[in-house]
Formats: sequence, structure tokens, C-alpha cells
Amino acid sequence: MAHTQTPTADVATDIDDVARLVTPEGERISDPDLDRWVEDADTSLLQSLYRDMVLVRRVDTEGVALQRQGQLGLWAPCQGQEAAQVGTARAFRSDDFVFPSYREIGVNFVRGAKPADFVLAWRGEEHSTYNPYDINTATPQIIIGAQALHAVGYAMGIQRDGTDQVAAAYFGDGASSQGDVNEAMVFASSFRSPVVFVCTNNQWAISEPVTVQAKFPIAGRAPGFGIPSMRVDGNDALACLAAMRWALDNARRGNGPAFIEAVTYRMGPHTTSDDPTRYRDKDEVERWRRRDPIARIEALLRAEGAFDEGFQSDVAAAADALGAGVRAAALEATSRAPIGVFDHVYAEPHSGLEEQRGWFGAYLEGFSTEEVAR
Amino acid sequence: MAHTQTPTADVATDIDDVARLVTPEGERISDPDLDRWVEDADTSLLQSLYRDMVLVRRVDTEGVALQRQGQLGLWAPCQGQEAAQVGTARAFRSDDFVFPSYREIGVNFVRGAKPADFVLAWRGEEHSTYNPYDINTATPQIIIGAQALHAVGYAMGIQRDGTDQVAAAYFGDGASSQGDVNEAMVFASSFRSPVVFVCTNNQWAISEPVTVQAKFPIAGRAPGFGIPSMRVDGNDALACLAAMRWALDNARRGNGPAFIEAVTYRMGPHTTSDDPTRYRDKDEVERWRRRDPIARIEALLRAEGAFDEGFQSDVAAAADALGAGVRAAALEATSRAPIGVFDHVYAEPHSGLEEQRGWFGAYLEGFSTEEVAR
Amino acid sequence: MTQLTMAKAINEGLRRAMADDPKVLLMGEDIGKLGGVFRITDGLLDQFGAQRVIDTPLAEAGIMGTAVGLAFRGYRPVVEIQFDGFVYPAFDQIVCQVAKLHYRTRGNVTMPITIRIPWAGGVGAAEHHSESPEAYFVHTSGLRVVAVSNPQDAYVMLRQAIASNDPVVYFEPKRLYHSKGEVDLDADLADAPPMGLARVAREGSDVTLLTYGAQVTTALDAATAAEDEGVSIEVIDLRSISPVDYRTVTASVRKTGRVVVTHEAAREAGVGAELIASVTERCFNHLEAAPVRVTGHDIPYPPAKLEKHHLPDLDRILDAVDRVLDRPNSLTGVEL
Amino acid sequence: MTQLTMAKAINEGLRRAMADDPKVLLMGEDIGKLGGVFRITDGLLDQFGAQRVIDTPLAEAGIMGTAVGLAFRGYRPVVEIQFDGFVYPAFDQIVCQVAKLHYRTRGNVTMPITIRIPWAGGVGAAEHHSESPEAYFVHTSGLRVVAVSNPQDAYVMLRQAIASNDPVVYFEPKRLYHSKGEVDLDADLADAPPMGLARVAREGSDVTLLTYGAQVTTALDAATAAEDEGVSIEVIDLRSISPVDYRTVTASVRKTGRVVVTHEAAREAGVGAELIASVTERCFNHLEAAPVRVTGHDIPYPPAKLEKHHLPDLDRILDAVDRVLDRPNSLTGVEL
Ligand SMILES: Cc1ncc(C[n+]2csc(CCOP(=O)(O)OP(=O)(O)O)c2C)c(N)n1
Ligand SMILES: Cc1ncc(C[n+]2csc(CCOP(=O)(O)OP(=O)(O)O)c2C)c(N)n1
Ligand SMILES: [Mg+2]
Ligand SMILES: [Mg+2]
Repeated sequence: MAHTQTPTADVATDIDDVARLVTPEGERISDPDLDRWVEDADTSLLQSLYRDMVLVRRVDTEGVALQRQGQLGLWAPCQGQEAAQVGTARAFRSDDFVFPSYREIGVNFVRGAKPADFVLAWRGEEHSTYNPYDINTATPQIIIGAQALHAVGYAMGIQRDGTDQVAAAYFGDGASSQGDVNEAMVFASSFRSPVVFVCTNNQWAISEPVTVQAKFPIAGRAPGFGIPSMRVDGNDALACLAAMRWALDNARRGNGPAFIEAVTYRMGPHTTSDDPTRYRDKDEVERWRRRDPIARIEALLRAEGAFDEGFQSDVAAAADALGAGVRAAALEATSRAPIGVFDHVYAEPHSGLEEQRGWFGAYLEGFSTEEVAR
Repeated sequence: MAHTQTPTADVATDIDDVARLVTPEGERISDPDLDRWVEDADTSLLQSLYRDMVLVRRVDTEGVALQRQGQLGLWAPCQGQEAAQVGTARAFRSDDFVFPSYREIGVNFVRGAKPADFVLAWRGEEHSTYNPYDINTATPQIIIGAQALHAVGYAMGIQRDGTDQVAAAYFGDGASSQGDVNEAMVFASSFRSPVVFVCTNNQWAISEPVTVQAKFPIAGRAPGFGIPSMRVDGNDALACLAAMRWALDNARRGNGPAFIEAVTYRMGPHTTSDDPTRYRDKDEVERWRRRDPIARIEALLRAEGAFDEGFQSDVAAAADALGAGVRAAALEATSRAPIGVFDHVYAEPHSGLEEQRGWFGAYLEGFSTEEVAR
Repeated sequence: MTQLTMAKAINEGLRRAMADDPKVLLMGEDIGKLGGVFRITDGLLDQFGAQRVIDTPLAEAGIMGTAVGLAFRGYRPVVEIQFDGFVYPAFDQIVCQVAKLHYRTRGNVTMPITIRIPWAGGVGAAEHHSESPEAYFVHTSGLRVVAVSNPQDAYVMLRQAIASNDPVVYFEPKRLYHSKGEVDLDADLADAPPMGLARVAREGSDVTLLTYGAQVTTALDAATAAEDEGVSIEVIDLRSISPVDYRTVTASVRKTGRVVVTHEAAREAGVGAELIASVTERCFNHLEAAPVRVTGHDIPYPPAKLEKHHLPDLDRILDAVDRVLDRPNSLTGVEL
Repeated sequence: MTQLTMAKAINEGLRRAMADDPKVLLMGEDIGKLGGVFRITDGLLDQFGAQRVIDTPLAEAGIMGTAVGLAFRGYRPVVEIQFDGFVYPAFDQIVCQVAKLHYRTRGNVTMPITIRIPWAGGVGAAEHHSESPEAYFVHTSGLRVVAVSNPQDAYVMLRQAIASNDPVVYFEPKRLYHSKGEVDLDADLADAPPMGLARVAREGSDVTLLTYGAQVTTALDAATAAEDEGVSIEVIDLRSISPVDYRTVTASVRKTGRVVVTHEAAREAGVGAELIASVTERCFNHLEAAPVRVTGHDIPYPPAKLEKHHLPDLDRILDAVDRVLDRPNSLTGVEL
């Protein structure tokens, strides 16, 4: 290497400096790095990407609505990020293991999450619902960046087991500042572990624009750690699929970690508690609306004559069914019994906690007796 | 930037892939990046670098000896790293502020540390001796990497004060793995703060070779964060001086942080408690002995006819005086009175601690009375 | 006197401290344009500019470590941790640096850092957003720890914390952010009760109820309810939980002879343990009954729908009051 | 039975656990060729290879976070933290992940991680190398915390910790590493006393002295000295400090009526506070005197030459024994 290194150009905010296969207008273009990974991309693949994204958006819309109606405590919308989530996640094998953050609705959908899995945690019934081993996907992580290390550790386990599975971590542009994410790159590089880091650069970490975290492209960091990276159009589902296939293949073949920065946009508020009008321009949001990931594939499908009414109504029906399922899961939820707060703290008997459980049980009992007595 | 980035070549262990001004044989050579920073490098500058390094080595030798004699609890030798320490530190202005690690004996010497400052902490008399503001140098840091953030914060303070000072942090190759060091790069880049990171890559973190931390050059990481970096021969005092002048100038002119990787070698054990024969080859140590930073400048001075007896005996006398001073400081040390453990916990009166101090005072008193009584 | 919410009182405290001393800086995530996720720093970016209200990268160790550097340079950083559960990445910098640097440097370097932590539960939040980590800091020598319970204290004690040359962890109960109270915005710090002083929030003669933060409200409710049953509870709002004002506490316990402590945090090695151990040590001969704790269970904070079964409420406090009074209670007949 | 140092006993415990279960892995800094800075992992790299004895990059959060991932994958990582004072960068992963994942996943994911921490003072070390952080972990719901005091316990309890499906923080007193004792290397875990059980290290009738780790030795010395003065001290080695075996503890206190607790860690909200609060709650009517703590002061760990004035020694313990016996002591006449 040259002894003196100067940073690459300051293009952190150049959202068009990305690898891409479908233009915002829906035109299919070629990319030298990506083409070979989507040679199988026929109409039916594009239709299924479209379908998944529409369904994910429906889950998201339903989540926002349920929150507004007081059925959920909070919701972290993923609108705008469907391509980054669905596109990358569709590249996994089912036996790969994924460590998502709280916003990866689309990833979890592709992994096989059930309707209840999207809402019960936000409703406050459980911290998580699905068994991670059922869908090979960890509980969504709230502590920013922590899961990047978990994915590396899981990948170290894969290495020891000698299989060709891959672990992956999803995190945001904000998370890229956390020590954990950087240490994850150090460990992954040191052990050459089969892990893929997907950084969803949606331009915002709550109210902070990505330029607070990075004046230079986040994808430019990984190579310094010895990790090849790709900066991809996160609103182009096909490009995301291709990039992830590249990264997974690289890992599966024993070449170690890879890093993908998916450049996209958080169309909604950070969560339903957030008020983005305090910190960002409507214009910016409108500019990104014209890059909508679903509209983009729709345009391509239309151009290819593969967006007929039959397809549309199939997708709409599936979306309606899924939306109804999510709604029902929220409305039909029941809470654990009070004493249930003590469940699953430890895997093995614990004298201290059993005693406390007993005390609280006695309290609850006495309380109900008292209630009755009054 | 290119959308796909692959890492630079794997030269983590190529110790000759560095910027250099004096060869291991003592030949003065040219480097396009460094030359302009040492145009003033005449014989007297070289002599003074030599002198400082010899004095630092004497402190180090004395420290090891004192530890062997039971006068110090521990010592972390810097032998082999004198050029990296003295060369870089000589570039500072006295009003710059330095955050060293425990091994920066040479840096602290250049900053103006007194003999006692090298030994009293290792003797266990105090956690630190000098007032940081007297020599604009923080207490040596033991928590690996923590000081990198302190330097950035200090630099943020400089920015707010509008002066052209610079802050600097020294840390090792091992430290480069810590979250704190990476977060420091994120903050420094985000705020474009006047801070210089000096990573002393001495090839080892206790028993772990640098390849556990990094398969690729550590200097290659900074540019990904938007920080220009330089990989320099850490056994070449002149090159270290030049590189540091470049970095300081860059920061002083408002261009923000810079990163220097000084490629050098820890000739001794990690500390006097360590036994490096358990984990590294004698051959490696011997190879590095032929790159000794002091011998190198000596060879250059000899070639220039500037290494006469007068100079040699001046340096030897100064070294002897310093060594004697260090020894005396250790031998003459006295410990604080027992009750002194309570000093300086808080800056302001603290009811809880004052009470405890009182209790312990009463205890000590009763104890001495009792002793007398017996 | 002005009627303010606690959130606004803290906002005014920050404003005043910044106006009084140009070395005071705010640092944190989303504290600039957004004004923080709780709007505590609302308007301060506009008033004091981006050099003094610093939106930082998303890294708590980074925030705390750079605050240390700024303190080295003579600044007085006020750090906002966005939620209680996100302070842990900064724990190393707090424990090893913030708390120890004054000692390490033999008093040459001060660490006048205020760490503001929106704190504790009862607001129906997601995991990691309802933590009560105060005992970790109370156990850390070199820190001071305060917890406020009303707008006036919030305003004055924040200014005192910022003015202190020691590092102060300042806990703000989230569930009281919108509660209102009278605040004297012109309060002179010199006249105000020192930050370390406890306050008798309600006088009583039968039982001493020790608490802090949002639990003060619950404790006062319990005291009111107990009055109906003829039990007189003295409620002490500790305000400072490290150090604790044992003069006020022991005076009360010597009077009542019976002690209940309540906090949301887990019981094991919590602040309540310290209070009971200290009170027992200091007032053993005055105690008529074993002091009792009413705390969160020793479990991770449960999902929001279950938090009411975790947080000590009025009924659980009254049950404990019955216990120290040796009246029938949930543990009657239970062997401990 | 074999005579082993505690260091060697731990080494053998690791060896045995690794031999018994291929899912057991070691992770840490310098644990490979060097065998750890205390040589605890000596020979294990040679025996089990680099896939199972992993020298990690220098980053404690990284070590703990990757251990979590390995646990997700079904492994049982045994993590070595090089010194007590370096556990804090891993605190976030421990508190928010290791301790909570079983609860978060409703029992679907277990975290059988053992965190080994060379621990506490008395060895003349530099700053950050003599810390007693155990209370932080005791206060953290979801963890188990043990502290060993002799080679036999070190060997057996380490194997129990590794075999446990819960995360266990395992404290190894550095100053006992070279102390020797009999170890039954063939001990069957099924026959061994459970990890959670306390041990009466010495029987006595006048005062109960509660402690753990290296302080057990000091406590036993104090008991011997007291015997000369006609005072009979019962020393209880807690072994597990979370949960605490209160059956054993209360049985002793009900017998003696007098309690002294000693540990090296700071006093405020330390394990001693919990012990006294719990003992008072459980045995109030049996107590003849206020329980007393003998602990490190509430100061950062002092420089090595001063540590003897910080660590509770035999004399300070005996002074406290005098106090609970209402005999003249250093605090006679002092108002608390
Ligand atoms: C350790 C930690 N610090 C702070 C937070 C609060 N927080 C939640 S989301 C968020 C912003 C995350 O931004 P980014 O990583 O870009 O992900 P995005 O929300 O955009 O998907 C913050 C600061 C947290 N959850 N964890
Ligand atoms: C947070 C932390 N973890 C572990 C240690 C123990 N430790 C002290 S020095 C050292 C190796 C440091 O290596 P490097 O950064 O290369 O510096 P060098 O010693 O080579 O100068 C380690 C692991 C520590 N001091 N702090
Ligand atoms: Mg984002
Ligand atoms: Mg090194």
C-alpha cells in the first residue's frame, strides 16, 4: 500500500454513487459487479420481490394504524426500506442465521415471521415472540449495534462446525458509530468469519442526518478492516438481492466477511413517537418518494408487460389477508398472568428468585382475597 | 468512489512498507511525503534526537533495574520504541496536549516529566505524580484505548476556544481493536477536530502478534473514517518527527484529524512480569535489534562526522545524571499516611466520605494507642 | 414562582446554567434540532448554537469519553443519555475515567460532568427503556448521584449538579416529566438547600418511608391512604442517593422506629439494601421491627403490559407498612 | 486428592470441562500461547487447539458480544477477562444481552456463558488491577455470581458454572492463586455441593462472620485470633453471592445473634449491604446488635503502597467483632 493514505472523496451524501440494476424510473440497467448475481432474474423473480415488498408495506401500514388506535405502544416504520430489507433477505438460505434490528420488518417477513411476531412486542405483551431457532433469526435488537458482534460470534460457531452457513447482522447508519460495530469488523476480519454486515443507511438516526456519523461513505470503512464492501442502491430490490448474493457467496466460499451499505431512506418518522418535521425538509422526503422501491419494480414489471390485473389482485388479496392477520394478532392478544413476570429469568432453579416468586404469589393471593372480602 | 471496495493488499506484517528518511543502516534517504517537513534537519537536530533517545533508554534501563531490585512493583519497558516516541513528541508545541499510554516514557520525557514522574506510579506510591497542566500531558492511561476519546474531546475544546493547539493520543496496535479508538475516529472525523492519533504498532499486544488485531495495515483504517493517515518507520526518529509535523500542521490549519501508524518493535517483555520466550522467537527479536533506532541515528551521525567524543561523553553524562535522578526518586520515595487514602476522591465536601474518613481516623488512632499499650 | 412541568423545569435549568457559565456544554444524541426525544433541550440549540449544544454520533462511550476530554480542557459537559438502558456502553468511561480522574491526578484535574439520565419505568416503553441503573453508580466511588422528584428540585438540583466540580449522575424520572409544580426560576443557588440534603416530604410518626424519584409520588399516595387507616407515615425524599443525608434519615427513624424503603430498581444489592444496612447500623436500638424493602423484582424489566406487576405500587407499599407495624400482611406466617 | 494451587485447580477445571463437552470454548486476551497472564489456561491451547482456545482481539465488548453469538449457536463460551478492572467495556453486552436474552426469548435461547474474572486486591498491582466489581453483577438480574476461596471449590464450582445453562460470573481471587489445597480431581459433579450452597468454614457461637473469596482466609485468621480472646466466631464462606444461600446464613445468625460482614469492595450499595438488609429482615428478632460491615472504603482503589489501609484486615475485622459484642472498639462513643 501507499504509505500515505488520504480518504476517498466526500460523497457520504451522494445518494446516486451506488451500484444499481434498476433505475428510479424502473429501467433495467447493467452493473459489472452485480450482473452475474442475478442472471436468473426473470419476471417471476421480479414479481415475487414486488409481492414481498407490498406485503411488508402492508404490515408496516397496519402497524402504524394499530399504534394510532392505541393497540400498540410504539411502532418503528420501515416504509421506504422495503427493497433494502426484502432484497437482501431473499438471498439467504433458510439455515443462515440473521441478527436484525428493531426496524427489519421486511427481513423478518422473508425469514418467516408470523403476523403476531410483528406486533406483540410493540404491544408490550412480550419482549419477543418467535423462537429464534424456528426462523433462524434472532430477536430484533434494540441496543444499537450490539447484534453485529452476535452475528460474528455465531459465524465463529459456524466455522467450528464446518458448515457453509452464513450469519448476518443488520444495523443502521447511526449504528456504524458504535464501538460494537467496529469491534465486530475487527473480529470478523481477524477470524475471517462467514458473516455479512448490512448497514441500512436510511440517511437518518432519529433526528441526526448521516453526516453526523460519517462525512465519507460508510461502505468505505470496511476495506480498512480488510473487509470487502459494496455500496448499493437500497431502493433497488434487485441490486440488493445481487449484492447480498455476492456477499453470501463470498462468505460461503470461506473468504470471510463482507459489508453492504444499502443507501435508502426512512420515509416515515423514526417511530410513531417521533416528529420528523422538527428536523427535516419535506422536499427531501418528496425527492425520495420519487425513488420509491415498490413503484420502481412496478414500473419495470409494467414495461415488461408483467403487471396485469390478475397479478395485482393476487398481491392485493395476499396483502389484505396479511394485514388482517396482523390486526387480529394485536386485537386478540392477551397478557401473561401477573406472576408470569418471573418466568424465564433463569434456565435453572434459582433459590433467590423462587423465594421472591413465592412472596409475590402470596401477595397476589392475599390481595385477591382482600378484594373479595371488601 | 467505486461502489465496490476491496481491501488494500495484506501487508500488515510487511515492516518495510513504511515511509522512511533514514535506513536501518543509517543512510539518509528521501521520501516525497516527508522531506518537506524536515528541511531544518541539520546535525544539531539529529544530535538532539539521538540524545533524547539515549536518555529515554537510560530511564527505561533504570526502571527495569529498579523493578528487579524490588524498588518498583512493575515496569513497562519502551526499549526499541524510542524513535517512535521521541521523534513524534518532539514535533509538539508545549501548548499542545498529549494523552499517552503507560508505555510512553519517551513522550513524557520530551514533554518535561521529572525523574520521579517515571517511577512513583510503578512503585505504587501514587496513581500519578505530575500535574497534567504543568506539562500539558495527561496521566498515562492504563485502560486500553480510552485516552483516544479524551484527546478528541480535548480537541473539541480547542475548537471552541478558537486556538491553534492540537491534542494527540498515543496507543498501541492492540488498542486499535477497542471500540473507544474507533469511536474516537468517528467523533474526530465528524467534528473535524484538531487531533492526531499515534498508533505505535510494536508488533505485539502482550503475547498476541499484531495479526490477531489486524490482517491489514492499521494505518489503512483511518481513511475509511475520512482521516488521512501515514505508515511510518517507527524506528526512524527523523521520519517520525516529519510525519508528526505533517499531522500537527494538518490539524493546526483546521483540516482536522490525522493518523500515524509507527511501525516499530517492543524489544523487551510486555512488562517486567511478562515472559516473552513463551510466545515469540528470539530470531524475530534479533532481526529487530539490527534496526535499533538509536544505532541508526548514531550511524548517520558518524557518517556525517558528528559523533565525536565530546558529544558522546556529554550525552553519557546527561544519561548518567538522569539515571541517578530516577534511581534517587525511587529510593527516596515515601508513602502517604494511611488516612491519605481518602484524599482527592471528591473536589468538594462529601458528607459520606468525611464520615468514613472520621471512622477510619478513629480506628487508626485507637490502633496506635493499643499498640503503645501492649 | 411559575407553574412548570418537570421537563420544562429541567429545560430551564439547562438554559440558566448555560447562560451563567460559557463553559457549560450539552452533548448527546438528538439534543439539537429535535430538542431530545423528551424535548428537554428544546430551544437550546437556537439560543446557544451548535458549539454548545452538540448532536453527537451515536456512541455513548464516545460521548462520555469526549466529555472527559472536554473536562480536561476546562469545560463542564452536561451529557444526555437518551434512555436509562443506553448508559451501559459508557460504563467503562464513567467508572474508570469520570469517577477516578480526580483521585488519579491527586486533585489536579476535575471532572465537572453532569450525566443526565431519563430514568425508570411506568411509561409503557419497549425493552431497555425503563431501567433503574442507579445502584451501579451509587456503588461507584467518585461519583455523586441524585434523583429528582418534582420540578423545583429538578431545576435547582440540575444547576447545582452542573455547578459542582464533581461528576454527578442526575436521574430524571420519565413518568414525572409531564407533572407540574411551582418553580422559582430566580432561585439563588446560595440560598437553596444543598444538593446532598434529604427532604421530609410528609411528616408522620409511625413509619418512615424512604424513597426517591418518581416513587416519592407513590409514597405520598400511600401515606395519604394509610392516614385513612390511622397510620401516620413520614415520607422522606432522599434527593441525593449518594451520599445519603443520614442526619435527616436517622432523625426520622429514631422517631418512628419503623422503616420501609421503596424503589423501582431490583432489590438485590440495590439502594434499598444500602439504606437498610445503614439505618440498621445507625438506629438499631430504635428499631421496633425489621426494615422492609418494596422494590422491583430481581428480574429483567418485564414487557410493558406487565410492568404494573413489577413496579412497587401503593398497595405493595401499604402491605410493607403493615409488615413493619406487625399487622396482618402478605408475608404473615411466611418464614424468611 | 491432589495438592494443587488455586491457579492449577482452575486450569484443571477448564481442562476437564473441555474434555467433557466439545461445545466448551475458551476466549480471551493472551490465553493461548501465553496461557493467560496468570497462566490459568496453560497447556490448554496445546491440548485443545486454536479452535477451542481463542486468543481474541483486544476488545472486551467484542469478546463478550461474540460469546453471545457463540451461545446462540449452541456453544458454551468461557470468557477470561484479563483483570477485574477491564470488565467494564463488556458491561453493556453483559447487562443488556448475556443477562437478559433468556428472559427476552422466553427461554428459547440459553446463555451458558461463564465469565472468569481474576479479581480483587492485595497483590501490589497498578491501577485498575485490583477492582472488586462483584456488586454490579449481583445487582444485575439474570446473572449468577460466585466467588471461590479455595482450590477444591475453584475446581468444582468452575465446572458447575460451565455446566450451568445460566450465565455465571466466576470471581477468582488473585491473591489466592498460589495458595494450595487438596483437590479431588475425580469429583463427580452430581455428588458435589451445589454451586449455590454456602459453607460453614469454621463453626462458632458468638458472632457470625459472612464473607467470600480471598476474605475467607482473612476471616478465618480473625476467628483464630478471636479465639485467643475467648470469642467464638462462625465463619461462613458464601461461595455463591447471587443467589445467597440464606438458609445457611440465617441458621448461623439465629444461633449467634451477631453479624459481621466483610468484603474488599466499596461499602456503599455493596454485597455487604444486601447481606445485612436481608439478614436483618430475616432474623431481626434474633439480632443482639446491629450488623456491621468491614469493607473497602468508598474510594477508588488506592495506589499499591496504600492498599493495606484500604483492604479490611484481621484487625479491622476484630474491631468490628468487638463492636457487635458491645465491647470497646474504635467507634465507641462515636455517633453514627
Ligand atoms: C445503545 C443505544 N443508544 C441509543 C439508542 C436510542 N436509539 C434508538 S434508535 C436510534 C437511532 C438509530 O439510527 P440508525 O442506526 O441509523 O437506525 P435507524 O433507526 O435509522 O433504522 C437511537 C439513537 C439505542 N436504542 N441504543
Ligand atoms: C481495557 C483493557 N483491557 C485489557 C488490558 C490489559 N492489557 C494491558 S496492556 C495490553 C496489551 C496492549 O497492547 P498494545 O495496545 O499493542 O500496547 P503495547 O502494550 O504493545 O504498548 C493488555 C491486553 C487493559 N489494560 N485494558
Ligand atoms: Mg438510520
Ligand atoms: Mg503493541
